[in-house]
Amino acid sequence: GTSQSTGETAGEQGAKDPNKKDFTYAMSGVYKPFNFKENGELMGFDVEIGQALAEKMGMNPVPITNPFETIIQGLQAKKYDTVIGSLTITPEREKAVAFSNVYYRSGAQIFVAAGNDSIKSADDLKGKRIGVQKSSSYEQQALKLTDKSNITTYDSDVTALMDLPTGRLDAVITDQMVGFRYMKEVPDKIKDVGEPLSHDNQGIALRKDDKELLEKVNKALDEIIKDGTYQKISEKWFGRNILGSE
Amino acid sequence: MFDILLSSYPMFLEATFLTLRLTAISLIMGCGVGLLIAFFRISHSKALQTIAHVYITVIRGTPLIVQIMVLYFGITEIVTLSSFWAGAFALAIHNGAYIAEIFRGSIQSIDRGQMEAAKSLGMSYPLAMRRIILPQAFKRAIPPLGNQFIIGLKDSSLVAYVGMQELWGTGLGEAASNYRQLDTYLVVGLYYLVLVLIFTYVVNRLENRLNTGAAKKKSKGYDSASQSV
Amino acid sequence: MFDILLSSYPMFLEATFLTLRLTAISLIMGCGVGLLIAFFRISHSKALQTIAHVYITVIRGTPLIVQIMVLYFGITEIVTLSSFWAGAFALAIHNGAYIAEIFRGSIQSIDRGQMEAAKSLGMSYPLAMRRIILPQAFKRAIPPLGNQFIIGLKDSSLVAYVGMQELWGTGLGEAASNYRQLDTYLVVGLYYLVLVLIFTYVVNRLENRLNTGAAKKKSKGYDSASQSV
Amino acid sequence: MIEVKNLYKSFGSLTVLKGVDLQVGEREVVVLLGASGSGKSTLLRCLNFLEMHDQGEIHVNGQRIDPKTTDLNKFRTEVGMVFQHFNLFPHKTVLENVIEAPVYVKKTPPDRAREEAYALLEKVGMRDKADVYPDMLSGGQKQRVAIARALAMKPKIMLFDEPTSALDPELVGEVLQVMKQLAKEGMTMVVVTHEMGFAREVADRAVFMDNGQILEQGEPEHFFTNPQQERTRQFLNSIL
Amino acid sequence: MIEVKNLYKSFGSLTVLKGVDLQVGEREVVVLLGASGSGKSTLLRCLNFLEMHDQGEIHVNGQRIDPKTTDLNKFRTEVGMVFQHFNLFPHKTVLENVIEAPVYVKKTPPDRAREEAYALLEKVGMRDKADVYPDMLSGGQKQRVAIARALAMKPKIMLFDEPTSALDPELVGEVLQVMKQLAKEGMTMVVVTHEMGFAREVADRAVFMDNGQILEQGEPEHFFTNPQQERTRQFLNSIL
Ligand SMILES: Nc1ncnc2c1ncn2[C@@H]1O[C@H](COP(=O)(O)OP(=O)(O)OP(=O)(O)O)[C@@H](O)[C@H]1O
Ligand SMILES: Nc1ncnc2c1ncn2[C@@H]1O[C@H](COP(=O)(O)OP(=O)(O)OP(=O)(O)O)[C@@H](O)[C@H]1O
Ligand SMILES: [Mg+2]
Ligand SMILES: [Mg+2]
Repeated sequence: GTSQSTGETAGEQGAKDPNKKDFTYAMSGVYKPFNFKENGELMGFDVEIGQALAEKMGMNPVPITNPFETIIQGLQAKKYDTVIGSLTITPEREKAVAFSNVYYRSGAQIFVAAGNDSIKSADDLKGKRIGVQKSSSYEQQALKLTDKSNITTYDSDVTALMDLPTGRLDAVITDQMVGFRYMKEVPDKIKDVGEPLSHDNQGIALRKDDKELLEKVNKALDEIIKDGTYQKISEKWFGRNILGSE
Repeated sequence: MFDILLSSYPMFLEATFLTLRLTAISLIMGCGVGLLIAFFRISHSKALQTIAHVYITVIRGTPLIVQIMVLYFGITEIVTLSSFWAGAFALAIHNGAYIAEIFRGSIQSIDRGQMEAAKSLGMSYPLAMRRIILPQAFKRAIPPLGNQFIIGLKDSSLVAYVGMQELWGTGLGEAASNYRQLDTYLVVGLYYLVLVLIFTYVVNRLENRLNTGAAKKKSKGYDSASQSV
Repeated sequence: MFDILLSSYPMFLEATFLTLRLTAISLIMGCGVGLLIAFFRISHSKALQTIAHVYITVIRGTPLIVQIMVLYFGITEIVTLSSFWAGAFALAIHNGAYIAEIFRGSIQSIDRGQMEAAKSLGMSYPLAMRRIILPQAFKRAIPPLGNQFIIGLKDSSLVAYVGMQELWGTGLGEAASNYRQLDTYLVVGLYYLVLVLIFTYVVNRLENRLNTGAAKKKSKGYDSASQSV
Repeated sequence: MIEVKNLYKSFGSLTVLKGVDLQVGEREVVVLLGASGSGKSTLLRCLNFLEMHDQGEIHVNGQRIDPKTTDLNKFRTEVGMVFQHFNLFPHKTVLENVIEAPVYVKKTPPDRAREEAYALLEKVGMRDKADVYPDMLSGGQKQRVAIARALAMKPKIMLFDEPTSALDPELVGEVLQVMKQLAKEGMTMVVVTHEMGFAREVADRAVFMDNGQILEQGEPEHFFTNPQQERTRQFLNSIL
Repeated sequence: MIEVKNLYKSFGSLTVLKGVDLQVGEREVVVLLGASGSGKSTLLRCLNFLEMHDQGEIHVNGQRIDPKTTDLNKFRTEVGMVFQHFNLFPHKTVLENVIEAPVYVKKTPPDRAREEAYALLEKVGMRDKADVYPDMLSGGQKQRVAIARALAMKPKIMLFDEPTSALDPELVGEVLQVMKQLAKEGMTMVVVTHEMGFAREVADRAVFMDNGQILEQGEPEHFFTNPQQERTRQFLNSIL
């Protein structure tokens, strides 16, 4: 690893062991409940998965936030060594980075304002204004449903969801877990519509030439799934296991 | 870099027009806001002066990106706007504070004898303002206004963060899909640079044209580049 | 809004210190860059003049956010930097161009008789610069420099987009988890406003202190607020 | 025609006019003298309400002018003023300067205003410069245009505040010439000036102000040769 | 001491010096006269290489000064210059102005420099203002400090460029007094001035420049009363 984390980019996660190498992993930090900040502390599913992996590999976990739209660029620029940031594995991205084994599976879901009764399924989205996280896989999905000029991109899926009740958007496509969490915390603002558009595999991204670390990560991932650590983390954040299967 | 410049120019040209439209509209509105606030500041009403003062202090005391986000979400609580108009209003309100100070400065730089002469001829305050003071003040405002317009053009890039696909928004999206951010950003920078240079040229021409009408005021007369200090 | 102000102040205070550290470091470096470029511009070497001219034109002709992104990713190709230092360098290079123009202006505003007197006493150009011209120029640069520092403070918010968790970065993250962006952004804006007001006060004090040493130059003497135009 | 009674005016803590009484009759030419700071300009500016007096009364044609009840803009059309620094409108040609107020204040049809303006410019000897901008004129020419501009409103009274003191000496004459002509035609005039020749030849009365009050006044001939007050004598010695 | 041979100097297309020849002997006081724009300042500034001449030669103490091979900074310590607008350093006190160059150029120990500075200030009558900033001084006082500052480098030649022409008339005397004293002590001086009294009393020679050339020179007594050239006569008439 070459990142010289200064601690500016991530909340200090406990005391560091100076004898261990750093395991730096990036996320947007604006993707509740997968990764987000509360009172300055970075937390969420992705953060804890990273911690568990680091422990298995005998390394120091160093979570880092980076805007989602440049998260792959940051990886390539060696600002950090991995992305554990709910990156959907897509053929496009596989050209740029290497992915670990799937670390969770989830669905892309359409959300609309609570009072909106005109949109009932993906077929109703033609010509409608859709909001998505900039450069996410959902942006690609939205492009298939409406034309480019009707798509608004945001820094955070959460910001997009919050722009639904304003009437600026007709729909938002994002991870179902992200939307459900919002619905739970802020009732009666938005609702989900129809079946998930897709079931996506999420992976941990690494630089392509970083084969050694990829192997270690895959091995550690296997281990935490087998020894129940994964199960515990998933239960904590979602009340169920989101690893799923193909 | 050159391949991006060549291959994706239709997209960037379209984004350039959006940037220009956004800039133009927000600056026109900004001039309206600026003029109003400038009048508030030089009015005799303490209340209006205070409004203007607070407005200018708050706008000049906070980052534009914060203003854009606040206005984008704040305006919506009152009236629903498309992201184009929300962005345009945010930029107008921002630029308005700076333009207000430019107008105030240029109005106050007009010799007070002008207002007195107008009044002594029986002109009312609004008439004297309109016919005598403002035409002179506007001319004086052109250089700083041109400068503010350039700043406004560059600052319009920040509405990319409320979802506008103008130049910078397009650049961000493009870089995220071609994974060649450095080259892409350089191309976007080049587009802005060309716009700014063109605009600078136009403003300079305008200034010169306006100056030839009246007698030219010569500056101190050294060539600054060859000065020996 | 007030609950956010009250509940999360430790986090925002920490972020404020990061913003201040970032601003301070980038402005100190920016002053170094600015001084160097200012010397280039007034040098007799055509090459150095051209370098300075291109530098200033490019920086002033492109949006800061583009510069930050280019430098953040561009610098990395040469040397790997933490996001703090990448952001600080980007801001330093940006502010340097503006500070260069401030320094150049203030150096050139010093009467050329000063340099001639120094030379006639046998002082070399560098010695005369250091002992005679620069001390006077620095004093004159303080008001515009103070203004640029305020701009630099506000502009530092943009490094949030290269992942810095300073004031604005913290605000963005917080808003995405408490689902109350308007209030959160307003709180962040308030922090910036307070910083700017404090800084403005300090600069004004400094200016006054420096002015009492020498004879005070009086301005035209009307109270601008009570002017009747 | 003008009657000023017990006029007071302060700027902040500085009292500039301290109970001024002055009458100016119809067709009378009054010259106002006094040291710098004695309040001459302030008095003149109070006469057309560019400054508002604090106490006292100003009557014009027997009618009291009260800023609260009078339309001052209308009143000012009847009082022309000529300033030391001309105050021509630099963004308008000589002709436009002259027709501006008739057209936009009095709503005179532009054609008629232009005709009258040409006649006035003829009178002050500036007919051939009608389409030139003020920047291209000498000080004396500017001041003559300023006089024409004031006359274009057909005022009943003309106020002059040191109309020649910003001029190069060789240009003073041409302006005084125009003013003499005006006096001869019977205009009521109040003139602040230190041009003794003009005062002697043209004025009906000289008024000496000192420290915000009128100290002495009289016929010019008498006033200049035999002032009553020591202060007046000092002042006249200093400027002659 | 100084020998100028066939000096040429142009600014762009304007040729200001057109072949000037001039000798100044040791302990000689030369007064340079001429209309505005005739090139007096330029000649003076060429003498200490604040301007570089285009053609010709300048010899000092028999040695040719070539900008390319001479250390000009060192050379300038031997030639003091006093300017029309004083050019004191406003951010330094009177004393600091005087010791600046000795300490930073000649590396004189500060204590000794200060001692010498006090003596010089005593000589120009400014000892009691040593700790005051230039802003607080009158023009005459400033110029006397400027002379002390130049003398502090112990120059062999002093150049004065209209040292009294920016002064109020009543302050001219005190500066001329200091210059006379200097001449009496045997300083070699080249002085551009229109003060005829000074020229008559102090100068060994008067040199008249016209249009970039030296037209005439001679002993002051003879020069002023009986100039040879028509042009010189005209000029003398205009300033006397
Ligand atoms: N607008 C103003 N605010 C404050 N003080 C003023 C104002 N106008 C005039 N004064 C002061 O009032 C005093 C009288 O001024 P005024 O101009 O009437 O004198 P004056 O007799 O016309 O002198 P001068 O011959 O110099 O024109 C002066 O001390 C002046 O500084
Ligand atoms: N640095 C310069 N660049 C261009 N022209 C110059 C420069 N310095 C002097 N000149 C011109 O050279 C001519 C001679 O100037 P100089 O100052 O030597 O005249 P002078 O005899 O000293 O006149 P004065 O009595 O007005 O000081 C003038 O026309 C002047 O405008
Ligand atoms: Mg006056
Ligand atoms: Mg000269």
